[in-house]
Amino acid sequence: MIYREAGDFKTSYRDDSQTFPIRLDRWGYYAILAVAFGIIPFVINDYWANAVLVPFLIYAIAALGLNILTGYAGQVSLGTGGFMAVGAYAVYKLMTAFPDISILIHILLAGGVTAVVGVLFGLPSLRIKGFYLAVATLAAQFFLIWLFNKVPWFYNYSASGQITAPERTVLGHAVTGPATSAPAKYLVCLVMAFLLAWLARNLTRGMLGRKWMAIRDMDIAAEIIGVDPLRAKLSAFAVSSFFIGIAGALLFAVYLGAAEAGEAFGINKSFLVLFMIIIGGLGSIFGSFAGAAFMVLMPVLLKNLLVGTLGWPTDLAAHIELMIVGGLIVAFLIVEPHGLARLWRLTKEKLRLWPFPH
Amino acid sequence: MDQLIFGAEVFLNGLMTGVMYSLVALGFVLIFKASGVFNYAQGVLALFAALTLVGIQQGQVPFAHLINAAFGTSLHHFGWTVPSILAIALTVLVMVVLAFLIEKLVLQHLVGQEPIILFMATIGLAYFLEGLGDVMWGADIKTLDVGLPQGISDGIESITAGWFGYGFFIDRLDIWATVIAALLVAALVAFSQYTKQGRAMRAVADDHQAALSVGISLRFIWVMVWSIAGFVALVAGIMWGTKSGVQFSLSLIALKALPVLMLGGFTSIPGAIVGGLIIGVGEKMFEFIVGPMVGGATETWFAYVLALIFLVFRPQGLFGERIIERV
Amino acid sequence: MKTKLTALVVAGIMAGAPAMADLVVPNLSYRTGPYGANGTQYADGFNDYFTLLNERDGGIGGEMIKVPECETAYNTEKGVECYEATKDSGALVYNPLSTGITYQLIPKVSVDKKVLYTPGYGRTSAKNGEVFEWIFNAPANYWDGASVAIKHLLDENGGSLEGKKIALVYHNSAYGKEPIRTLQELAEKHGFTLSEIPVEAPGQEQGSQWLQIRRDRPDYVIMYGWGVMNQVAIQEAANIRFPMENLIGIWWAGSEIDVEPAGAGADGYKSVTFNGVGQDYPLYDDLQQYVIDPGKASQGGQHVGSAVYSRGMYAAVVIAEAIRTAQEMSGTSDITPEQLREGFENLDITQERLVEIGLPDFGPPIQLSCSNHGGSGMARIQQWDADEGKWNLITEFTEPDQEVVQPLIEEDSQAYATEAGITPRDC
Amino acid sequence: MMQAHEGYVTDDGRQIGGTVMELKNITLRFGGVVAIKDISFDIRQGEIRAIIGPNGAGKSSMLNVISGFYHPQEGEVWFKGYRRGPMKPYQVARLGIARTFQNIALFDGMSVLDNIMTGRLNKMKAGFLSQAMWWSTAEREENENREAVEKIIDFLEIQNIRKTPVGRLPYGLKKRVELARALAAEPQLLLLDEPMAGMNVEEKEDMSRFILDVNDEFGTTICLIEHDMGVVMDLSDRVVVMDYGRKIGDGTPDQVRNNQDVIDAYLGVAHD
Repeated sequence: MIYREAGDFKTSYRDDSQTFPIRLDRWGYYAILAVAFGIIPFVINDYWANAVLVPFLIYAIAALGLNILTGYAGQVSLGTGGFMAVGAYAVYKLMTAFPDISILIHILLAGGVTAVVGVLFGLPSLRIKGFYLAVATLAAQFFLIWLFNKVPWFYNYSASGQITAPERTVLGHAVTGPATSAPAKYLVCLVMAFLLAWLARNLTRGMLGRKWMAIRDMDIAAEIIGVDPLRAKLSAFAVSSFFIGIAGALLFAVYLGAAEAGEAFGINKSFLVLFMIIIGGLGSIFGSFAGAAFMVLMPVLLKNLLVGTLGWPTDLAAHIELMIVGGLIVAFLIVEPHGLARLWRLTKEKLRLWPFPH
Repeated sequence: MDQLIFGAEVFLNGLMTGVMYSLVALGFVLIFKASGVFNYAQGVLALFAALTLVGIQQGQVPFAHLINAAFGTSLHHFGWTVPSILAIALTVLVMVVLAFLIEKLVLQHLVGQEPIILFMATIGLAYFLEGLGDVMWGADIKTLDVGLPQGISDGIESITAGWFGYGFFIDRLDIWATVIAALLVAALVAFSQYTKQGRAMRAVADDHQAALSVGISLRFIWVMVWSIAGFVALVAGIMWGTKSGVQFSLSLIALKALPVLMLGGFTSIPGAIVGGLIIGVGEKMFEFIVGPMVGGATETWFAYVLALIFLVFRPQGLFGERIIERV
Repeated sequence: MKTKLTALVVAGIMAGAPAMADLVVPNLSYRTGPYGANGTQYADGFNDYFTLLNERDGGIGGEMIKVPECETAYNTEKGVECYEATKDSGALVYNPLSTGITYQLIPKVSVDKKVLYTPGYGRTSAKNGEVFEWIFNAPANYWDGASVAIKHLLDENGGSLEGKKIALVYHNSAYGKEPIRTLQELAEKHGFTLSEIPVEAPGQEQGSQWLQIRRDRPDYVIMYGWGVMNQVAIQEAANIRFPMENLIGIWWAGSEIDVEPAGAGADGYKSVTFNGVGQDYPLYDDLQQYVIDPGKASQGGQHVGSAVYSRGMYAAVVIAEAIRTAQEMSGTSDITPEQLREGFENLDITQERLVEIGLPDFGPPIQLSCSNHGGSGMARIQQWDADEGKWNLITEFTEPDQEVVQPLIEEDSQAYATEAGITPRDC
Repeated sequence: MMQAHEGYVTDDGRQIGGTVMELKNITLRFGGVVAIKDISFDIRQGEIRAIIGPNGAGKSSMLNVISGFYHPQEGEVWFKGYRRGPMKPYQVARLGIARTFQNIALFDGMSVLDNIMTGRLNKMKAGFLSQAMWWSTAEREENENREAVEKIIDFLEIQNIRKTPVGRLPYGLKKRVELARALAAEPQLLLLDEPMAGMNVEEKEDMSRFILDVNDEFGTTICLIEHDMGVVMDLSDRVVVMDYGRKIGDGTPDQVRNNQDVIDAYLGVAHD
């Protein structure tokens, strides 16, 4: 009975509402942070950064954002790709127009721009609900991509319409552009992911989070007890888009380095991030990270297993990978529709009782 | 004056395209009505059906690539070709088996889950079927030919040329698609009105609990509805596949059906048809009139924006009843 | 349990990198997704030529060539992952067959010092070796292709296109937008009017576009398409009875699978190409003997001899020649990417050399230099014969109008150099 | 102008104050159907006011009018001396009117504690940034309000289910949590929509006790709907009786009990 809350008494409401009420969880969390900040930056190489950790962190931010909108506020969105594109193009325009201002500020501003666009496309949510809203958000997806493809101002009139991130530094280290080292990329994304997760946690545990969840669980009742649905929904769209915009900005500027609207931010992105939060767990911050890890790691694992280890032809492996991803999603939904986060919680509940089952 | 005549031609072509959209939307509506599942896999079903049809027609060995990789053989074709009608019949059979398996392996285990979970499951299903189709029949582009004519209709061209001095372009395939879609809808209506199974299907659509209590087997209905949706997918797959060859992008026609559903409502068959026509005409006319001013390629988003604006003013869709909120 | 799982996951992710091998030429291919049908053929041709060299000659200069394949699904992120997974295994050169992935890799290869070879695609202005040290796009690029197509039309019209109407139907992406500037310049020079008609990817539906063409009645249509867009465009063109011989595609719109679905309707369709077609080359005998018959062909050899297969093979030929040149220059068989880059810059594939390889007149002569990474830009026109089901070459290799193309390349590469902070080399 | 009413003293000796809410000539229609026809009555400070009537009498519609969810076509609603214009439901809540629902409307995905905390949303003023950073205001406010909520939790004896997700609770407890959420708002006027529907005798007794205690301890004005006559008569100070959208009686339980129209309506004489 190591993992338990018995004997771990709370003497104030402050202690009771902290993020990790159980001591062992708290230690685990500090340990992970110590590894993430203290060890990984010194051992990371290009492959680990570019194929695994950086995309994981960026998608975790996007998943956090979508989870706020869908998991907490109950508004299903399929426009994630489009909003990521807003973040990417905003940061591109900002970093080329104001090269002297820190890239970190540009990334945050890009989030802000996306938040404004998100609110704009969130307005119909006051009238449209459920699947209808989900499909309506596709309007944002397709329209935004078309816009970025069509208006040359967005890509600084380059011949092909591609945008390429120039080099920008933070404290003398390049964080965008080709010369960026793996640790620099990783650290920028890690700091962003950490801060945003902390932000998300604060917002969702306070009154704003309760308003969102009230709207999600029963919008009419929420309105009658005093939640202004307009402000609750739009604030969810704004915060969510802020996160997603930052994810898009990082994806373009730090990770990819170059991007094209339709290719990098297409409808598949929207589905990918949606998968992450469903598999990770709706309405869970841990779930956003777990889902992002799952969806980033699994294809890499499968590919290495099927092609690297078993030596199958790449196309067969790719097709079978599709089948396995699809099958796993279905299996997941059948076994645990509330995602990895619930699975994790159930495991902990069992652990709490271990070794006495009752 | 010229613009007016051109506009009329665009309008007619829009109507024809609309029929093609309706055809895909129909499959969605059928499944949603009977089981409350928003079946994202409908587009992939069309692709899968078309792949299967071509595969059977040309006597391809299913899973040849997998077998070759595993056993070092080099199988490709059986060496025979199957007549179109027989191939279509066999494909329908495959779709029924598929419907049965989907019910058995997926839906049955998700009874009572929230709609969003079911929706997600169908996305998973879409991925699976996409992979399965590729593994079974290979990923190369296949030519689908079941004898449907294609190309400009000379009759219409010469008649309209006589009227306006400009011959309209109407694709013969589109005319056929319209006729077939009309027949299909008529058949569906007849089926649901005049057969026992059809009435059972409607009963389930109206009220699951009540239908259960009078002894209708929900599972049977679901298999049946998914089979019918599979058949509709096959028809859509044949139409679209004849146009563009059978290949991956065929599954993306599902995206074209979504705004149709928003406009027409998820549960209304007339809605799917009228919605499809409105979207078809709307996007072609928009591209014709506004497209040149904004650089074209507006068709990807116009349908969605149209549906969105429409819904903001009429949230219940074209044929839905007004929603009275209660507490 | 948890640590075991972690260890398993870590091991699984690491397993990707192949063991250090002789000459590593990764094949970043795509056999799935919207462009999988095209990508498969290209990848097969690419693989098979190296297999032939290994089987017949024991590699190049005694070094075996290893071609680890990695599936990108035409997706930039997977492309980056493939690149990262293979780059530390001694990879020499990359050929991702995707303009999107190329744009990702251009800055990366300059830092990692890998050669990026993008024949007929990618960033056109990479022809300027002063700015793009590590990128090569010989024998021809998108702008060359546009210019050669216009030259062909000039020839057909007795040297003047004055007053003609030409429409460009293009894939609305970085790739499709490439020729616009060139064609605009050429329109000004030759006095034809150009209308631009975008098709949104993937291009499943082009009813509006072809209705517009039917209304506007352009004399010629030039097409920059890829994947399903090609099949649909050719079908729609046949539907409206657009004269097929007046429809000219770029090389990426010139494969069998593009025209076959339209059946007889596609007869007479033309496309630009920079490689030979068909199997009437001596090399194919060797290919049959050493690769296909022993069952070593990629994917069982179903696509041998197709236009896109031939192009994949041709890319492998150029890379192999560059490797050979590098070996000769450095005096070592186990070359580094830097040496391969030197090899590329001193590449000289003459017609005689092509005959030796067994591919007489298969491609234009390629002579590269420090400043010219794109070759002469020569290309020719092929025409589809639907009855025979094959492509026929109907012109000789033609020079593009460098007067128009070269200044554009200068301008664009200088713009890139400024944006990326590159100081051009002195050549 | 609102009529001034003198307060009165109840049988058990509580002082009832002036008018809190007054409804004047309310008529509510849905399309062609008249749900409420020309009804007027008032609710006074500190009293327990009941609205009773057979099914379909328009009780729930009446409550929805009071809580601002339905907007009557005719008539006036006066609250604390001001005429209430057409307001959104959440604006009504801000005036200090809280309610429970006939078919429990709790937030199933949230814990009992969070559900009750939502009741205090109009008491918490921390800005967005403060919440995002969990700065002193947000945290202090959270803890202060938590204390207030804990008092209600103690009061309603639901301490042991504090962290349980509401979805898992049995019906009776859900009703209690809903009452707690409404109380957390510290309302001027508390509306209870069939608080005892579907309960067994024991649960009903508990609930009656809570209602009386709430009224007694916090001095909360309560308006409740109920069709269980017995309970209502014991609980309330004054009763409005509705039938077919009309008011057929209004007064103390004793007065109502002896009203011939009410007797007819309940015994069904008039209907058959």
